Amino acid sequence: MNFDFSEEARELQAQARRFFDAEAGPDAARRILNDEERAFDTEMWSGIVDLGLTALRVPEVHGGLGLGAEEICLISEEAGRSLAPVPLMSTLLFTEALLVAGTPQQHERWLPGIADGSVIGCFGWGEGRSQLPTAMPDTRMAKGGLVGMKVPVADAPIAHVAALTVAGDDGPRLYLVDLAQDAAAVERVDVLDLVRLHGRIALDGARAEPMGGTSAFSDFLDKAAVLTSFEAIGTQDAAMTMAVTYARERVAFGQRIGRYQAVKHKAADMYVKQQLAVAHAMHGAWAFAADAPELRQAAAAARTASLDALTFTAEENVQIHGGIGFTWESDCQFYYRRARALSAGLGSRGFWSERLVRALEQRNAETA
Amino acid sequence: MNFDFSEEARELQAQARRFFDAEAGPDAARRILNDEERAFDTEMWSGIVDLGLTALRVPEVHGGLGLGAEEICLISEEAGRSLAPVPLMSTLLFTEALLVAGTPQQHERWLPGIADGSVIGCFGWGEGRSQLPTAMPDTRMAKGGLVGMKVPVADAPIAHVAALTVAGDDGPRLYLVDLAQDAAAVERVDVLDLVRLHGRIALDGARAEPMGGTSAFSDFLDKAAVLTSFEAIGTQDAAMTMAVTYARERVAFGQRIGRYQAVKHKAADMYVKQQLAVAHAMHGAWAFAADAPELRQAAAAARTASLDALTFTAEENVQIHGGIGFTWESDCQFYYRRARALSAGLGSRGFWSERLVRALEQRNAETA
Amino acid sequence: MDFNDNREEAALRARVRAWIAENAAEYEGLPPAKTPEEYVARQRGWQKKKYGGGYAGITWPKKFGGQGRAPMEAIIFSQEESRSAAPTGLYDIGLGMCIPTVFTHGSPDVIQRFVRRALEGDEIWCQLFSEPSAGSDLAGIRAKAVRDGTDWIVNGQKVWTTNAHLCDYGIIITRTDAGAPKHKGLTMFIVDMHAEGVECRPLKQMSGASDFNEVFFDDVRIPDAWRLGAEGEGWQVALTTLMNERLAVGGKPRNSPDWSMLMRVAAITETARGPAVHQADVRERIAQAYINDRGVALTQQRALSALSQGKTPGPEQSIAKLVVARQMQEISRFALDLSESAGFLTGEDGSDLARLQDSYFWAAGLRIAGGTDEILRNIIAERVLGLPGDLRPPKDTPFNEVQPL
Amino acid sequence: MDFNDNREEAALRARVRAWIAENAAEYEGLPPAKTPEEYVARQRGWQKKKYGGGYAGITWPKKFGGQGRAPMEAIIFSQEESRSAAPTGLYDIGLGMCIPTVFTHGSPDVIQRFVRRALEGDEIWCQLFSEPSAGSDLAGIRAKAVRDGTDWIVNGQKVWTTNAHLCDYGIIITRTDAGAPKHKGLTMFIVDMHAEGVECRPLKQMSGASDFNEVFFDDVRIPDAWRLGAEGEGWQVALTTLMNERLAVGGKPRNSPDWSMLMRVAAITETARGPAVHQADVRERIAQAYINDRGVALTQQRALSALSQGKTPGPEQSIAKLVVARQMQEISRFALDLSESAGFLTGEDGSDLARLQDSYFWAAGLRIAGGTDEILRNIIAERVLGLPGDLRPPKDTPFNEVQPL
Repeated sequence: MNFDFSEEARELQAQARRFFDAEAGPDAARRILNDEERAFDTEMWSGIVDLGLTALRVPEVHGGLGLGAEEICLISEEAGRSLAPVPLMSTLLFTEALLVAGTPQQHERWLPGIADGSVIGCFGWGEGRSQLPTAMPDTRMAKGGLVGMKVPVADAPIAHVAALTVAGDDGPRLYLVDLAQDAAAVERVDVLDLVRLHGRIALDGARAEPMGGTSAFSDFLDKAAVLTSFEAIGTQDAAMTMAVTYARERVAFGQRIGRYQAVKHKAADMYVKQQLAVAHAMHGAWAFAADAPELRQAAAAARTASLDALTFTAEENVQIHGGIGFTWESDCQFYYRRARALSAGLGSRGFWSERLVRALEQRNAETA
Repeated sequence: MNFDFSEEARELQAQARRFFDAEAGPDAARRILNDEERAFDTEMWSGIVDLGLTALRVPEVHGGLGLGAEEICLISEEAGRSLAPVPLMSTLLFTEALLVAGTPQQHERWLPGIADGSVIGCFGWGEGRSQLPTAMPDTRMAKGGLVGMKVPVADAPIAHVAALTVAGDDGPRLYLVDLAQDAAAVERVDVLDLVRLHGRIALDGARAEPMGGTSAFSDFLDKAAVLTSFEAIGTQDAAMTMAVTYARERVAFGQRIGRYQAVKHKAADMYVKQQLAVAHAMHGAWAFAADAPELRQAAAAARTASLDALTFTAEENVQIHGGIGFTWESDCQFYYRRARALSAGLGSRGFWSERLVRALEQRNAETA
Repeated sequence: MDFNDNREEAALRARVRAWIAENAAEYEGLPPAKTPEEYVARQRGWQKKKYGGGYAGITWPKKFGGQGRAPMEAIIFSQEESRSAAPTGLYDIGLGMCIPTVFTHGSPDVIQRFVRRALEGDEIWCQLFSEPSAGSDLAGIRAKAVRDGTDWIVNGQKVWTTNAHLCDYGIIITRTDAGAPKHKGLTMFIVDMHAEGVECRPLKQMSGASDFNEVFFDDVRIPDAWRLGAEGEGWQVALTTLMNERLAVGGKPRNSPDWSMLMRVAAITETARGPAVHQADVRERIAQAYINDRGVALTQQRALSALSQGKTPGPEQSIAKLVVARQMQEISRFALDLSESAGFLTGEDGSDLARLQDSYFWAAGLRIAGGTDEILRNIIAERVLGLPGDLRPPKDTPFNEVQPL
Repeated sequence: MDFNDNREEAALRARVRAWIAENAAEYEGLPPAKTPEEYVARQRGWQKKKYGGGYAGITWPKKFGGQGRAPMEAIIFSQEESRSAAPTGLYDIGLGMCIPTVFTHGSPDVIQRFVRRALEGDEIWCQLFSEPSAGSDLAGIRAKAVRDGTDWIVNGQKVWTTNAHLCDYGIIITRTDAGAPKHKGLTMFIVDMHAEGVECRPLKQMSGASDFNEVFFDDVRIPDAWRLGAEGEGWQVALTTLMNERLAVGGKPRNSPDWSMLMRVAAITETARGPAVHQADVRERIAQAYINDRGVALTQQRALSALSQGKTPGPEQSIAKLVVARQMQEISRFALDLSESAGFLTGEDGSDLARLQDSYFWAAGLRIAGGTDEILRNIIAERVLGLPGDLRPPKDTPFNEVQPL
């Protein structure tokens, strides 16, 4: 048995990490924060494309590297760790939607651009009200095209194409929408995360092509959950490292605060939650790669555990920093806010823990 | 305003506490523990009766002291603190059932005996399956009498009379059952609490008299919740004191373990939970005494908060004691087990927190 | 037990209510102040009315211009005041913490000079204690004061100063002897906030709002006559101020989300299993929120009752901020999660969601301000339950020789 | 990534499985042993078979009678063994912890005398470390050994000794120099459990069961030749033993309640809002339990994978007991609460409720045994995350002059 990533995947991760360590991180995030336009970092994006990160999953026939799930999971972790202000995760999710549910024509049309970095994709399901990813969307086919509104959609203002949920017969299904059309108007919206760009897509009879049915959407959702779990773990690890580093240095009452059990045990709890999340995320990566029937439950567990770890760590990182952690100048805010973004991006922990229990019931019923 | 108990009630409490400090506590509990028969402490019971604790709530016309809710709440707290192996709480609950829902004839028949200590009462609602206090009981009128089974009933093996829940038209209602009849057979049952005696009452056409309807039962339940909240707070306070005392004395790694924040903060959390419980229990005592419409919500909040405080404290008391706390010889077990008894005695925290939210919804609807 | 006023309390409340109704009428329906000047003018106007009406310094000794009355009277006044449109807040720190320190530790001249003007509202005060490296460990002060003839020269930085930019005077704790042990080398002064070398900068919080200041001191001169307490006794003086802070720290910030707000949000939210308000986990959170919110409020009633009976409140009070701050963060996050991606969109000021978002940020600060969760647990365990203190390095090492362990 | 055996692993597993099927057949369907003798006889019989079959001491060096093979082989054997009816457990502590200490620190004669007999199952071993005042702080040992010619005389008390009454030998840590600093005055010995002056008493747990012993030593003689490591080096020797304990401490006790048991109980339980298994709070607990249980199991898979690749597992393992013990207590209490008063009735052995009740007690002990929750958090924070240790009193004070702070 070998419940670990391959050496090759780890090497790729290390490469990506070196790049992000040099180019991204809180300082790069702060540049975006201080930029009213929140323009994304095109130079960093070029670097990412040059590294081949957008081409990873694209089949070789379409100009990509044709790699599997393992690599893309580890790249997601690094994207999360780095807070990289680029549309990498959105493009990766769009790519997976294409791979899970796209037609050969759609592959032909979009994958080469993804591989060479000229196409930025995004994925949207929310419609501005409290709503679950699997609830029937208001967005539907009418007027010979899509009508409705998708908000918030990460990176929509800079994306060329979107995978959006639309009302199907028995639940949401995905449609592909080329954003270069007037009937799909995109504008920026304000969200709690001040680094990652978000937008509203107003659909007024927009041309759109179906991508699979409701069950394909559900498969995509599980794979997206695995990827965003790794992303969350990366972000969590960065926040934990920040907290631990500070606890090793900051002095109060004559001793480093990391000596106090209140601080130390908080840090230990961060680690415990992280390790549970990592174990489930790796299980998810395996199920993703192996197309195993456990994918549903593994993905839901990974997403629940990783949101738990990230939320706890982002909150207690501020607490360990004390007053300074609560200031605008501190980097704590990036993690505090990103934790909200990751929760909002694909359904909160409540949605996923319920999905987990349903999957467990399903498996129980099958084995009974 | 005066959100505190009266001086007189506090004096009565102090009296009871002096008595219990001298006569009850873990050592007395251990005597019962070591007694296969689990016979209750008749000498202690005489002392309690002499102090007038069973007569407190009995109207003067029936030979009692005719005191209000405040006193009985504080006596419940002391009963809880002392772990007193006597049927005091059962008799107090039976007395309240009589006062809430009994007929003048029933008062006449039973209250004088309660006041002079010759009558021990009990209250039973469980039927040996997972079931809520307000669920429709299986026990019902048939064969010209009650048919069914009540278990576990605290102090049933030594009680003379019981208030039992029986199926009414729209929910449970109370019936009074004289236990001196063959059709109401009582036998001892084993439960997690090894100090407080419990029994099974098998009803096979037992003579029984109704005591009020379903709404009277519901009122009784609220008042019982207030009393058992004080009982739980007393037990919790004793367990917290045990934990704190040990943490002040036990040495590990060259210092008293109370210096470690992990121990210290656990103790602080015990205190915080206690204080929340005390505040709600006092609110319950006030609503009880004033017959205020807030009784439902105050009682439910008191019960939920006091079970939270007690459960946490009983568990973490063992933890603070370490290995020794996990032995039979340690007094920790009395609190660990009693916490289960108090939860089982009148519905667990889940039942009461749901009841609390229903009461809040009700109040919202009324004020809307 | 009785939640209602007794006869005297009721009479006082009626009197106070009538007075407030008459005097605060002009503030009703006013839009928020547009400029700092307008804000100060309103607050000052109201303070002057209170002074005129005999409602300023209600519990202060008469010799300092107060009314020398019982705490309960102050409480009743403040309860009624908070139900009115009267503009309050700007004087809370000055009159609640600074001036009591001044009249406890200041010279007769200083008392004469400052106390009444503060009470009349003519001069506004702030407290200059916290520093970047002196937060929980407040005695770690580094701002330096060096004697120069009959003056002292102050250099250093303070943070988390409320309203510093609107204030006329402050009390500042400084280190005057770095060779003395940490707690022994401190001295407290009054400082003129308009003096040369004082610079206030807004301190931006992670939420983006600026509710506090940083204050920089660059060769600021303070006459020795403005010293509060003896040289080197600053720590004891600060304890007076902080004792007053503990009494002043209230419960839940006004308008922060409570159980009923969660119930309201849950009523309009769908989950995979139907309306959120019907879900047991949501109901459990509502119950928990009620127990915390209402439990703290009832605990405060216990303290008020003790005051009303002429007793000193017990240590119950110390749980309030600990419970409230944590609860605020939990409930805000939970409700935002329930609202799914809608709870992530910002910009709708005044909506429930916007309040929850504000609270989620504010709570993170409240868990730290005025004693972190961890410091409060230490205080409860040590002062209320009698557990021993954390093991600490020796206290008698000179401050400038302390080697952090 | 691959959860399946690789080719060699699969071949080994097939071989092992066949061997076990043949050799453990006689134990299938046996009722529990009626006497301690019968219990020991069964365990000994199985250990002898393993020895004969070349499956005892799989990873031990050949020179000590072991097989000198890779950890993965031992793991595969033990996985298959645990799926069979083979009677195991009695030798775990002796072969897992004591004998590795003996062959690391014992003299050639001692190794010669003890190791092979233990491996063959002829002699059963226990570990005598914990004392009433040396639990988390294991170096606080007070059991005394005093030199008497070529012997040592031991007096004192040990607790939490598993199976002491069935054992032939034990390793015991004693204080041989009370004038040395705490960690310096300790010495480790082998002790004959049948020697005069050794008394084992069952130690009753709060559940009422007795799974451990107290062992009293009254002038017990031990030859100096049975010393393990140098005089005063007992602490270093104990660390060897404990390192082996950390590897041995597994995950969840077999049969302890997990998410599927909670699901089963919830399916037959009614709440005020319908079947418990439909309630969001119950489902939340099921999810949490799955995340903890399965998360720990997957974490162990990570460690096994590392072993299988010939790497040393990382520190991930250290989270297992912390998560498992807590989870057991929570889930047991939650399920008992769900069952309302039925969960309070005892006496129905073997039912789900009886298992939950057992677990509720057992978990309270598991949170303490082999490192309390608090000690484990310290270990994780200090050894994994690199945070500094708790501030402690000086380590060099002679043990008999230590004044507790």
